Amino acid sequence: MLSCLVALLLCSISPPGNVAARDVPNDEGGNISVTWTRSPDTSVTSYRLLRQSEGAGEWETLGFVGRLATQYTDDAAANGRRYQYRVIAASPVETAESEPSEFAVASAQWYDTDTLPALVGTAILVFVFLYFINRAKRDRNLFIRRISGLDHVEEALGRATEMGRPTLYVPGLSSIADVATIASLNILGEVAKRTAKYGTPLIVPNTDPIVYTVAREIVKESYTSAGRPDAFTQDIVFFVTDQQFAYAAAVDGIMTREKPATNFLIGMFFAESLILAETGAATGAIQIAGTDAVAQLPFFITACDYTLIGEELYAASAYLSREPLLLGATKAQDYSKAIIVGLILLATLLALVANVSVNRFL
Amino acid sequence: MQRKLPLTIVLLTGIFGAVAFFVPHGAIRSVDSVFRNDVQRIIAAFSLVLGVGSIVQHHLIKIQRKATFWQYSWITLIGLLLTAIIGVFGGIDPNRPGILPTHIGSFSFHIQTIYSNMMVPLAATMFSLLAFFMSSAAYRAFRARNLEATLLLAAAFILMLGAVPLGRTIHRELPAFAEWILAVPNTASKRGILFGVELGVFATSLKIVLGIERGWLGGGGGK
Amino acid sequence: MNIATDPWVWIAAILTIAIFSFLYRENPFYRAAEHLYVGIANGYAITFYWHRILVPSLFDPVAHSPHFITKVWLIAIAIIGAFYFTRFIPKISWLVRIPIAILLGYGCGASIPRAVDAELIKQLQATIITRAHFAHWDTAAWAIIIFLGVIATVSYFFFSAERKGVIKPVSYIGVIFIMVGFGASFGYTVMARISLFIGRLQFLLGDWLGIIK
Amino acid sequence: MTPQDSAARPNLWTRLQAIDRRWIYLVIWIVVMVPLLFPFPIKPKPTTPVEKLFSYIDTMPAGKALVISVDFTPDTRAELQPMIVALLRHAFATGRPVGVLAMAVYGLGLGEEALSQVTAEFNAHATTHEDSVINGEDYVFWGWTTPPLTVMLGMGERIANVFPVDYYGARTESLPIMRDLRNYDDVGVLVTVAASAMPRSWIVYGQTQFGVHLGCGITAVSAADFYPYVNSGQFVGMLAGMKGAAEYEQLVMERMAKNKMDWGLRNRGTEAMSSQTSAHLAIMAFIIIGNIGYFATRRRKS
Repeated sequence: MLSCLVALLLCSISPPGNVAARDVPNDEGGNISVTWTRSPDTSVTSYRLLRQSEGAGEWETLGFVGRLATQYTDDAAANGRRYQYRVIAASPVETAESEPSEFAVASAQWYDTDTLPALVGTAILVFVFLYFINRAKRDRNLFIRRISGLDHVEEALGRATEMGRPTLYVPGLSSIADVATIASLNILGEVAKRTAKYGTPLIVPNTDPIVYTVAREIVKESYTSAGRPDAFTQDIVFFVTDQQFAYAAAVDGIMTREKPATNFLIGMFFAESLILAETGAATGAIQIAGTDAVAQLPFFITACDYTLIGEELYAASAYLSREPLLLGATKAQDYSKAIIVGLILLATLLALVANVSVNRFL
Repeated sequence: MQRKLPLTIVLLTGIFGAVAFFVPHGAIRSVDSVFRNDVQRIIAAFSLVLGVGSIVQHHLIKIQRKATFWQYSWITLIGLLLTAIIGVFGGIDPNRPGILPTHIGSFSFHIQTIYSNMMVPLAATMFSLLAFFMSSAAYRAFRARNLEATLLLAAAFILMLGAVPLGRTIHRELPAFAEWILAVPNTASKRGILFGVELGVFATSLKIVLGIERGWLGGGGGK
Repeated sequence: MNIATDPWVWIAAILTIAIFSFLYRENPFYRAAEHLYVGIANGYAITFYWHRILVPSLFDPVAHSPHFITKVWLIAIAIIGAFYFTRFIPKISWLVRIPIAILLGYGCGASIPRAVDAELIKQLQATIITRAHFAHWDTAAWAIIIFLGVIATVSYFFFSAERKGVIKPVSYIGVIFIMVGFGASFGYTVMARISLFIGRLQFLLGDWLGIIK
Repeated sequence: MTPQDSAARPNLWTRLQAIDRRWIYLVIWIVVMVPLLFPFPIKPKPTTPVEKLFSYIDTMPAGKALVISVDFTPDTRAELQPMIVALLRHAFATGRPVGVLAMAVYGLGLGEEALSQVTAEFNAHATTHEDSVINGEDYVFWGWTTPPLTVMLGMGERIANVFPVDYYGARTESLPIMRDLRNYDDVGVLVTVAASAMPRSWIVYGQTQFGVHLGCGITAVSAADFYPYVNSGQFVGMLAGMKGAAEYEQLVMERMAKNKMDWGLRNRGTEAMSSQTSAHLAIMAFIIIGNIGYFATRRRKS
């Protein structure tokens, strides 16, 4: 009775309870998650976390969290070492310390079980792709429907040749890590082969230094394979700047001064998309655009003559080159889409009829 | 060798990049982070040297050939040189001055001053040209030629009305309808496009890693 | 009137006007501003790469890192980066492909599972209709519209079949969804772009000329 | 402007079809600039998220502070700065203690600018000490510090520890206002005005860990991203873009009129909104004219 009273007087806020520590799963180690139940007192403003490694004999402060928190992740635990934790409730005037937790050990895992759906999905898609690419080696007559933007590449380049004006190719404003840039560079290869053949001047300004080096090699290769290595000069492919709007300003300048008859705006674009496309439209150039940046598509659609929408960009290099392996991959993309539509239908059916939540498994 | 080695590297780094996604263990993660940070950034820094070399060469050629408007190339070259000298030697952090003074009296020409008073207004103004370009693009393209074009026009029109107080005056529910278009049909179309895009990304990546798509190898021949 | 006295405000204002003059036509002022912009942007990029990348990520660690292995690692990366310069030596110019191959391979490999995980699976989950959607008539109706719209839009992108039979009307519905979506995105963005222009005008009329404040 | 366009017999509509785009640019330039020079305020009707934030601040218990976090940079000033000004006016007009901080270092200047503008407005009409708005008594400008996480968590404990000195260099401990502005408990609502994902961080750290009430002011483009948080009640209200700012300004003007503070203050958001409205109307008019022209020419051809 007396001890109770003394405790009440000495320590009027009660400490947090049930402090538990355990290794955070599916990580590279180093993390231990600490949980507790909050102190019932409303005057608590925050909780302080203390840690002690086994045998150290000293508690070190880790950090603090707000009064509504019931969890803290210690991200500085050494793998394999045993730690225990305490949580201190703090009000502006006093503190109350919890019992220490059990010992916990952080460890690294070799497989992240959360990625299982991605692993299965990747495996299925890789299988579908390999199957169709393999089949394409035998089947020489894979069909691809018309893609209107690409059907007009020849015509657009022909027009530039007739008018004796250059062709401008903008390979997007992103880095090589953006797959849209790679798709664009593949199309650039095909376009460059044709400009080399027709003897039309080509202008390829770049905004990413790495993309610039790749674009340069690709165009050089195209000129060589078209039998015009002599026509490849230093000033076809050049770097401008890596600043988005400085690049837009420079390309606008090129469009209005050099007056290219044909503009290709293909790859990854951001807000500058319409600055380029509208200036190009004002100079009267035929414009073929293509991007998978959904936010920029509306602007290309309104300001360009032809626009490759999303996936059409990725079908383009197969379409232009007619290479069987690439066509096989396009076929695989179609089957994968069918699989996805099938999955959506199936999952919805299950969810509605049997009330099975497929999301639980994804 | 000249083609095999790059293709092998692409295959190996590609497999590593994919595997690293599934493995949280530090042995893989630390290498992954080296790829993500050090390799990416240092190689990019070297390629920038080529890039800057390219733009300098581009303008030197223009000056040499006295190409049309060659005089302006001097502006680019001098601007580049001055900014680089001020930036590299004057320091980038105002609190840690470099070896070059960055002000004369109260007039500062620190790289951050140049950034906020030249680069920022130039970028903001280029960006704001969109206000005009959107208007002219809308005028030219939003014609009710067929059903698709009409829907494009109508959706844009309703969204524009919903954004200004007038929309609510015309009909109380108009802004809500505009929001609905954005939230429902727009979401559906974006999602549909994204499915295709992601499959395209997947396919292209796979083709590169497996060496089926090798246009990036460029010229120079070799086996 | 309370015109600015800070020379930098004048520089910013002149550059702003030079860019706006492009709206009338390409002219010497725009041309000068454009060339200046490209020059400064490159100068700034050099500064940035020097102070924020080369010094902290390469020079400092190579000079001061206590780990020998880190130094070797970084020097190796730098050598690979230096392969870019082999472009100028025809005999070994193919070495340019090595740094490109490393970046390209890693980038593509990393995007394979991510495309599946971050986009395909998440979008798929979001499209499935569940019983929970039927709690209200509107959530149910919208979920069904999104569901049909997604399927129709996806079918627009079928490349390996001629557009006939079932695919024809379905992909046409897809086109309708795409167009409504594009129109909506366009209309939605107008306001933000006008805001940018208002911002520039407020700078010119306010900070520079001091007419409005 | 291809020659074919003008080949048909030129009547008004066909000529308009092929109008030089520079006329369009000129019209846009004029309709945006004129309302900025000669404001003709269109009074927008406040939408629900704006009304919610207003009435929340309006009816907070006495003594609770309004804290504004300036989390944007000058490039979105046109959209976001009017929000800060309107929020400050609201707080001062209703006698709320005010704290201002910046999460973006470039936001410092913006916060300073808004504070000096609004305090000058109020002090110009002040006759007594009570009426005046005084630094350190009625408001405090804590300035900027980093990293954001430390700020968001630390303010839950003791604000004076996070910002030992204020923007002007005074020790925050010594400021009278800080006696009743110790931590989140004394904050009625914290409004984060941002063009980034910062409002989300405020939810994760400020709200889920300390239960501080939050409001947000964001750019029009990111409005769609933040609606869910308003619907779920995590933000008590939201101002989206210039329109949101203009609507809030209207509510503040009404409140100030009620408090006999009809000072004829300029409302940047509302003024900009008239520019917005006229620009939108101009674009819509262009679309209509273009279509009339299109159908007129088509009929002629057939």
